[in-house]
Amino acid sequence: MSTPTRRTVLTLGTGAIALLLSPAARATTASMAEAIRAFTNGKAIAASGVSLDIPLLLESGNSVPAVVKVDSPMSEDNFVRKIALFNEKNPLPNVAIFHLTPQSGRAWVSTRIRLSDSQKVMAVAEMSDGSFRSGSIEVIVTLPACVEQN
Amino acid sequence: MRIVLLVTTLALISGPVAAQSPAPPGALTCSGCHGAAGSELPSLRGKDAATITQALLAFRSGAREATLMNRITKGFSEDELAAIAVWIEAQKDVK
Amino acid sequence: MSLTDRRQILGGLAATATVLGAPYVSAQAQPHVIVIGGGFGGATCARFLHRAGIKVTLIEENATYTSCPFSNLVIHGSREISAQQFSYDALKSEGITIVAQRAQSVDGDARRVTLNDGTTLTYDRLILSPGIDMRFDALPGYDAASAELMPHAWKAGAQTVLLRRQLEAMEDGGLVVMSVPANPYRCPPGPYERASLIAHYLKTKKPKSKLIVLDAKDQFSKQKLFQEAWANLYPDHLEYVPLAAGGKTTEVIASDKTVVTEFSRYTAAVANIIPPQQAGKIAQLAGAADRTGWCPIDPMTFESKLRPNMHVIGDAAIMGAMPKSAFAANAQAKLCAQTVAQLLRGETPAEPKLVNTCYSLVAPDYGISVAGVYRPGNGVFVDIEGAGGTSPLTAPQDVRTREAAYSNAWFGIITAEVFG
Amino acid sequence: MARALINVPAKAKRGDIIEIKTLMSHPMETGFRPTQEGKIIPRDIINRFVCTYDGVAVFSVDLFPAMSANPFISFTLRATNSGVITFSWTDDKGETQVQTASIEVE
Repeated sequence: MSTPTRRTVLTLGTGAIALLLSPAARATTASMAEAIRAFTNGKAIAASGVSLDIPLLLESGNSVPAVVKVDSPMSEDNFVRKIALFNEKNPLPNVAIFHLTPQSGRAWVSTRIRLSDSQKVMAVAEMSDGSFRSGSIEVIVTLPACVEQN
Repeated sequence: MRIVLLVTTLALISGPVAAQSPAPPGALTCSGCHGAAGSELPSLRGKDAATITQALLAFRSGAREATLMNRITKGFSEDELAAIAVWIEAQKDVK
Repeated sequence: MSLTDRRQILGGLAATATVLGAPYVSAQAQPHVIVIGGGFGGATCARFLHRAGIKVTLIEENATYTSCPFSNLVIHGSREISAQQFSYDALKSEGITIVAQRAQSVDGDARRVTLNDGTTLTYDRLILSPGIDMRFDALPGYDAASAELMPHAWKAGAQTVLLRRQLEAMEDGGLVVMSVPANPYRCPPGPYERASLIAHYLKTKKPKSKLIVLDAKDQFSKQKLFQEAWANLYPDHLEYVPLAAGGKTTEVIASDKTVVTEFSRYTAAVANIIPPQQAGKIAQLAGAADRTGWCPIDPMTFESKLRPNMHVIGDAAIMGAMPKSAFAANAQAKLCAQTVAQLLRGETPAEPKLVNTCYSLVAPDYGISVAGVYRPGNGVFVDIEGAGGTSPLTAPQDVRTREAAYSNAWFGIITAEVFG
Repeated sequence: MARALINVPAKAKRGDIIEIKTLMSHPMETGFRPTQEGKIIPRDIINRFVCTYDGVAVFSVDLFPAMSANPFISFTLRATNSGVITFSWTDDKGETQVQTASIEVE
């Protein structure tokens, strides 16, 4: 009964702890960069004004809490239109795109995502004036200790 | 060189443990469950390497019934189990 | 004995060594290892270092150690807290120097530990085994003061007794609520053993009462075994609410013992709040903990990835697949002692293997277990495939009874190895 | 789809910013997970979530397989008037589940 399939997952999944100790890498993997380009239509992104909060050490990547906040008054003429979440190492770079309106009141979303490995997660916000901002975080995904999965 | 000499000297003071070669992989864990005689969990003190190896291999193959040892021994090769057994036997001279 | 002047002590020992016929040994050559923390990890490590002929000083402020393993039986009411308590007398009589103070700070560059009375001690290698601290900033409404009303009981001792007293004082019919955090935290299956034993207590002593377990995750250790046992043994006394059913606690209100979750709120007669945790404070002060709050180590040597000559064992370290358990801390401690002795001799340690074994009680006579075998991999410990796993899902009662008996035997043996 | 959990405050003051939480039970099969036999389980996720307030779409989400099982989405709304807040989840099969909550705004 207890032939944990998680081990296979884990072998793929650990690593990159050393990476965490170095300053956050600038370069993203090609697919994530491509997905972000598609989202922004190639426009420049200011690397500020977006905070992405994810627990730094995750023993399971199955259900990872992620909270995004963007600096914005969320008024009728100055608001966040979209917040998109991207990741570096899952099979697909896209996670979600949240569509906000002035009625949102705050540029704030909280959700739960999947992460297949230690990696960088990035949030990109599209503002009502068509400009883009981003924030990112490096997280460590180890493995669930003594969890059996069959 | 000096350190080595000192350790050897201290071994004379504190018993033969320091002079021991390092325990093989996994061997140090055993004493977390197998201690003095008179427990529900059998003591390994005084058991010879052949007996211990035989038991470990039987747990590993499933020939001998177990609650936990079957799961643990599967994490070791036959050679590793034999090395653990030899080390456990050698502990009877210690302490 | 003056601790500041270890050269004097070393000089004394060197003199002894000279008498025994090693005239080349100088005082400086005798390495000194400091161990901070006298739990399952630290006390074991001090003992094995001492037996390996290494001069060791154990820094532990408490005169007695109170064991977390089996403390759920104290909450259950079938075991006294005194049975959980161990002195350091045996270690002292073996000749291990124990300093009954708190380590106030560590200067990794100077290899110096400052104690709370201002005394300093220098080391060649330092072993940190500080266990965990509660993160009182992590769950809104839960701090040290509210823990006196809604105990965590996640460090054994006064908190354990408080939770037991609250359960005993509760009227039959009262609601008990447990809040369980997301990983990582000390003892992955511990909350579920506790839930089981509280449910057993309610079923036998307060049958109109009920326990609700609010969990911030969907998967946990020995889950199938626990859940099957709960369905059989405690269908009316234990309700489990996983993350997917809204089990994540977002806030607590200590004044009326209210636990707020994402979608609901519960006002309890007794509330056991297990908050998020981090490595013990001295690991943070020593610079061995990273921004996660835990300590990254090299699994070959347990040496900190952040501070050379510092090793971290037990719950405080990021061990990967190896859980934060007493058994694991004890196993790591023995290996760490051997490894540090080798490093001090200038030897290169071989790649280790480690084993963890962990029993949980679903009822006093119903035990289940999980085991794992680990090797270094990806900078942490990884499972060795094909080994380890849990007790069988279906097994006759005598297997469960036997595992409960083994569990009990294990506690006697491991505490004898550490403190006896 | 099975059941959804929704947390909307029953009452709010006009202009208040209220926090809304939703959780829909769904496996969110990624399309990358193999069975024991090595066959890939086909993708089956909720790909769209829409929230309307008084009939107007005020918040929506495009979801990808990297969203966790039982997708949890929490966001804020400015309470402007009493009315009905509607939530809808649409999956890969095109099935939509709708749930509503009322809010009283003073």
